[in-house]
Amino acid sequence: MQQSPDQIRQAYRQMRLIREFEERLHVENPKGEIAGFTHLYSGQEAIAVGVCENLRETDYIISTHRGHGHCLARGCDPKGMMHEIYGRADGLCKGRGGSMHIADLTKGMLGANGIVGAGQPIAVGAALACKARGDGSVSVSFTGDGASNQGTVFEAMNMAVVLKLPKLFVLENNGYSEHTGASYGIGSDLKTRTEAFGIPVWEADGFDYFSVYEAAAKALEYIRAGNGPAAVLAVATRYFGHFEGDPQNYRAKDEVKNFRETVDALKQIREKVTGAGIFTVEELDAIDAEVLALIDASVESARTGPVPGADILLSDVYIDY
Amino acid sequence: MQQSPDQIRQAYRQMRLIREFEERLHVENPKGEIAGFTHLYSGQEAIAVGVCENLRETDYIISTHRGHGHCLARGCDPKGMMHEIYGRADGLCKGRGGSMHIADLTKGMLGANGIVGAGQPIAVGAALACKARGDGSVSVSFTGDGASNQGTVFEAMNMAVVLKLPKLFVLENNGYSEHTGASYGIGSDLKTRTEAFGIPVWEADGFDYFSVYEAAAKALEYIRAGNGPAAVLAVATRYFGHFEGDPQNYRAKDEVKNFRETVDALKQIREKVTGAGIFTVEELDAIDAEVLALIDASVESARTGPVPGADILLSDVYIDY
Amino acid sequence: MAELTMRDALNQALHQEMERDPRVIVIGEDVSGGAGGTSGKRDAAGGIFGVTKGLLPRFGEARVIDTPISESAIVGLANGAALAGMRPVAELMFADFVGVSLDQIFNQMAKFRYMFGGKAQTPVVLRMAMGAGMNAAAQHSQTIYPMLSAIPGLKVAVPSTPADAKGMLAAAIRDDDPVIFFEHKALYSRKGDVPEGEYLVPFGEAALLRQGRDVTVVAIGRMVHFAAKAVDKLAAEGITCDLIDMRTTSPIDEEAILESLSQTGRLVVVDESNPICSIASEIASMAATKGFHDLRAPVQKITAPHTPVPFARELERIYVPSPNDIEAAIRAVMKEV
Amino acid sequence: MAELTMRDALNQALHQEMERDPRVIVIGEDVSGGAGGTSGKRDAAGGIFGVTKGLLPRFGEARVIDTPISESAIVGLANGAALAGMRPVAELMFADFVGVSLDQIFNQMAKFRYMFGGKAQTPVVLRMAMGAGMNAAAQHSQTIYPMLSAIPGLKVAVPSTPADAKGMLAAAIRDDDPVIFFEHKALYSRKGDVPEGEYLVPFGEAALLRQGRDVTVVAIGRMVHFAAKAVDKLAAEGITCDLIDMRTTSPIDEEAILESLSQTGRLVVVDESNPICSIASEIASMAATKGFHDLRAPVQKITAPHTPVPFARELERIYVPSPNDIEAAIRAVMKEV
Ligand SMILES: Cc1ncc(C[n+]2csc(CCOP(=O)(O)OP(=O)(O)O)c2C)c(N)n1
Ligand SMILES: Cc1ncc(C[n+]2csc(CCOP(=O)(O)OP(=O)(O)O)c2C)c(N)n1
Ligand SMILES: [Mg+2]
Ligand SMILES: [Mg+2]
Repeated sequence: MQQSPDQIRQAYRQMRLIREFEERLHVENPKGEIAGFTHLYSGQEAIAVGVCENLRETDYIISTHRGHGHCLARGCDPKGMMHEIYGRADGLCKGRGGSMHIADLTKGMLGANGIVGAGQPIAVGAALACKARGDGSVSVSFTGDGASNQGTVFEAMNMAVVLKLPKLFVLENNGYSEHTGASYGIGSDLKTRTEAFGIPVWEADGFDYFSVYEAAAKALEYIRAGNGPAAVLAVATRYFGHFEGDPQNYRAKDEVKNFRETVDALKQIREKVTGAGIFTVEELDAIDAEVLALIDASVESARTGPVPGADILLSDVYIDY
Repeated sequence: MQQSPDQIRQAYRQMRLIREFEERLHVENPKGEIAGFTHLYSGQEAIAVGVCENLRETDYIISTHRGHGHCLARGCDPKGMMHEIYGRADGLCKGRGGSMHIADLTKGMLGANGIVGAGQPIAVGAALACKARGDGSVSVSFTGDGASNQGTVFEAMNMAVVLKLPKLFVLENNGYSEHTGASYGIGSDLKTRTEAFGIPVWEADGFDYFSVYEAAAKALEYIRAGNGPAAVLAVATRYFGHFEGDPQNYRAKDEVKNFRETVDALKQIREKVTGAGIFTVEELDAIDAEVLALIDASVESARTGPVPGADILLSDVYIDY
Repeated sequence: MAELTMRDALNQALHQEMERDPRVIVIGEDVSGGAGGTSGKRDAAGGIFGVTKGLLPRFGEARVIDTPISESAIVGLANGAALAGMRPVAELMFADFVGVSLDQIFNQMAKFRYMFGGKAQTPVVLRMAMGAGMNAAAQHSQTIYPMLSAIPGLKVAVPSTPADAKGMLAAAIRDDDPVIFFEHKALYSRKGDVPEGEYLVPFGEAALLRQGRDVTVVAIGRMVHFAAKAVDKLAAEGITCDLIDMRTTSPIDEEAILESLSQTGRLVVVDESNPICSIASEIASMAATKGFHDLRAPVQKITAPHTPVPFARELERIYVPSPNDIEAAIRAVMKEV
Repeated sequence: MAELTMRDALNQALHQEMERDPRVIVIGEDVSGGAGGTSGKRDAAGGIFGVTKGLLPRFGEARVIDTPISESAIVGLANGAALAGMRPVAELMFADFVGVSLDQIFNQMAKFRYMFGGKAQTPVVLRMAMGAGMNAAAQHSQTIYPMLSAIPGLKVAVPSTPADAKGMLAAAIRDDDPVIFFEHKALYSRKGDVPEGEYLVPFGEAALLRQGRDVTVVAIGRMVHFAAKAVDKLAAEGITCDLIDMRTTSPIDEEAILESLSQTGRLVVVDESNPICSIASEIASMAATKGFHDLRAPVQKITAPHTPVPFARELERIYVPSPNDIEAAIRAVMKEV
């Protein structure tokens, strides 16, 4: 815990922001106002935030179908995101993308992506641009346990090594690939497979912000020193179904409850920072209240945001045609 | 060398057959009668034959763009192949496939394939059928060093492990992927990468028939015992260009000459079996002469074989439409 | 006859065909689900749309095969198993995932028989869910049957009713050629009468759903129902149409369409795909080449616009051709002559 | 003007654009070659068709990037680099390899801008060699521009002359939208006059290569030259044609085609692709929808048959549309009216 109180406050707030954003979507979703597939990130907050708190403005990240956490951790506007999820004309993507395609290029956030395994080669491409700029920037991709079996991910790993690019692979093992356990689809294990490509792996406890932060810091130090790609492997769980509405027949009854009660990322960081006397419970509660108000306001305005029309349907297919 | 003289004679003949087939194509090709791309296998004979001599009738193999050696080693008819390469209506594929697509399903030969990395998942599928039949059959794919970087190959490896299939991966490192050295495109190394998927690797000297035979025997024993996939990694070289006509600017001047003069597969096996007193030089020469006559006759008849017409163009797109 | 959803009709076809032929196997991500899970329950998913539910308990893990997320390997697995004598029904989940598996579809399964001199057969059925209607946005809503219908060697089925879904899936499984089988997501819960027991719908035979004098309306998949709405509405006004459900886009039942056109002289084609190189274009071009002398008015192509599929409800609604659009097109061709 | 092969014209465009803009990079398998080889020579290949020859010595390894055989990653690399501000020219070698990289093309580069609310730009040029003529058989000879022209968000260039090749490649590199750039293998060694220095051919503007009264002949890529043969032969007999080289199949220059059709009333479309959902179908459908009132005879579509590309010389020759086929089609439309 060698971070400054400001850093820790920021990290805590980001994690709380993700948590409240997602828990609130879980409440709003059954009401029927939110269309499409929604994949929630709750349970994995420490991973997105632990990695992104290490990043610089000029770095890039690319996300997955489960993108809200990464977007928020990277600094995307929660209100713009909420409007997008509600399909509003003033959403971050004008209502054309929705939950699965939130992006903010101005923040170096290259998008959530509905195609499992598609983001990794793209992030390798951004790493190529980073290397060309020579300013020490890196490019980060997030990859689920299930996605780790997609051929494109292996290609991306090898390519990053061959071209010796500043690329961080963050492997998030949340135990499931849709309705199937992670161990079923991965014939060996993630660490061995990644290292075999020539990529050193730093392991982290995906429920513990400090553990992820430190693993990412070491991996990024290695990368920024010009050694080529590295990886962080973090294990956690997802608190909700694969998508909103998933009955989760594949999970033991109290699995999530147990995680929530023992290793929950928010619970852990609260206990650690109050225990170490860095913040009081009241100070943290004040952050929580501020975040909650922000989410309330975001949902409120998203529910009544402007509906997109034909002009939005037909524009931006090309820049110039 | 615990093989019977009959086995060794057969292996020697197969290797000689491949060598003569290919060396002859190299001579015929510049004459302009052979159309399309021709990729020659000379230099790697011990690999195809060392593996295929271990196989049973019910096993399957799938090949690459460089398919002649595997086809011959699996028992495809040299004359039918030659007719195919010359684009004849009575070629193995009626002149529709050519060098890159020679197949003989009746021999369990699932085809040469023009798409690098496509054969491996297909061979995994054949392994699924083998497992379902429960008769101890296996399915074998051949994969070049260059092809080993294709995402489909990694997917195939993981899939074979997950489904615990009787699948042999034969990795042929001939030092080049087209005009690029193998070491450039493989960020780490073939053995480590393959093992990391949970696939044991038996290494072999790809110039030495006995070495390959024994490695394949061990790998196949492991597979047929129901342990799932295994691999053989064999290193050799190709004597000719990537395709016929390749000026090979990327190769040191005497590279091929050195290999030919020192470790050549045919030279080695001749020395070993005559040295061990299994066959005399004259006996081997007689095999050579027989093979040469067969190739002569094949080229002769292929040159004047029947030209395919519109009926062949338009048939077999569907079985029934 | 029983009233079933398209989902259940497909499920029934799979059960019956797997019962009939032990070579039939099912392969894909979460086709049963629950493997490696902590509840101990298998068949936890039964396919993300429930189409393969119950197959695992009935036929076991050797025939109902869950896979990692590796679509190239899934289709490759099906191709290889088919070459070696099995009859795999592989699932791609969303049709959009052809992106990561196209090679095994268009360079492999489609071409084996031809390239290998007629000696291979690849009786794969590749099922995939397609279409807009769930606000699943640009990467989970496409109707890519035009792309795959263009490929020689593939057959392409696009059923619009539960009965056709059952009969065409059974026919696809028995077909010795590879078949791409498109299931429209917005039709899974739609009900209809479905014959019990063995039921086969042959490929290449369009269905004439309405008979009329004035206009030939050709539609595909979900668009068949939208077209039926428009056609029925106009019938009340005395404008009567032949409504043709293509059912398969490879082969195309040219005869049915040209025959109808020779009676009506007017053609409206409805296709949920993007306009360029669509099946709508193909049918319109057929009219311009083989049906020209019958054609009395410009063909009307009703398709989605040349844009990706948008996310928001209101955007998707105007993206997808509507019964109103079809009605307007029919009125337009009627005005012409 | 200098007389250059299409290969050299393309090479010149790459040199000039890389010189002009440091953000332009070249990525692909063996685009230079020789890496990891034993001769110590780099630029040993310069692309398997020689199009990228000399770029490595001039611009260095940071801008001319050889890759492993990983096409998905190659296109992904280009996509990501483009999102991050570079202007990559990626090479797929053979167009048939879209099979292993389609996702990065159709779900990624084509859709970023739209999905991301108009905020992304992906100025990738994806070069690929296409077409029959080298007896490269079913997996190395396809002309898949119809498939890619159908995808909203992509622009598609199919040059037929060295000058167009140069001008269109330069324009593609400067275009802020993703461009699929098709190079016909059988045209690489064909020569023609090419303007020196900066030369740009705008997208969406067809070229009128011959002017005539009787028939509108629309052709693409290599077929332009075959069509010219037929058109010139018939001109001697007094049958004169407009010969339109489409140049880009996305966007399509509708105006040029419809304008010509309004003069001639007869249409022949020549496309080396398979017939179903082809560009030939698209143009014929345009005639049936927007050009119907001008059309005086059935449209003639001249395409390859609905088969994979065969290997043998004699088979490939009858697979590819010939000048004779085109001539016969022109005569056929002339007979009609
Ligand atoms: C190419 C592709 N295949 C399949 C899917 C369907 N799919 C979406 S998420 C998912 C599971 C991903 O698991 P994992 O990578 O572990 O991420 P998690 O959902 O656990 O965050 C699957 C199979 C897809 N979107 N894209
Ligand atoms: C998907 C795909 N990408 C690229 C190619 C072009 N290509 C054909 S062979 C080859 C090199 C293969 O190298 P390797 O696997 O080592 O086999 P070798 O040629 O050495 O036998 C390449 C790049 C192809 N045919 N298919
Ligand atoms: Mg997961
Ligand atoms: Mg090699």
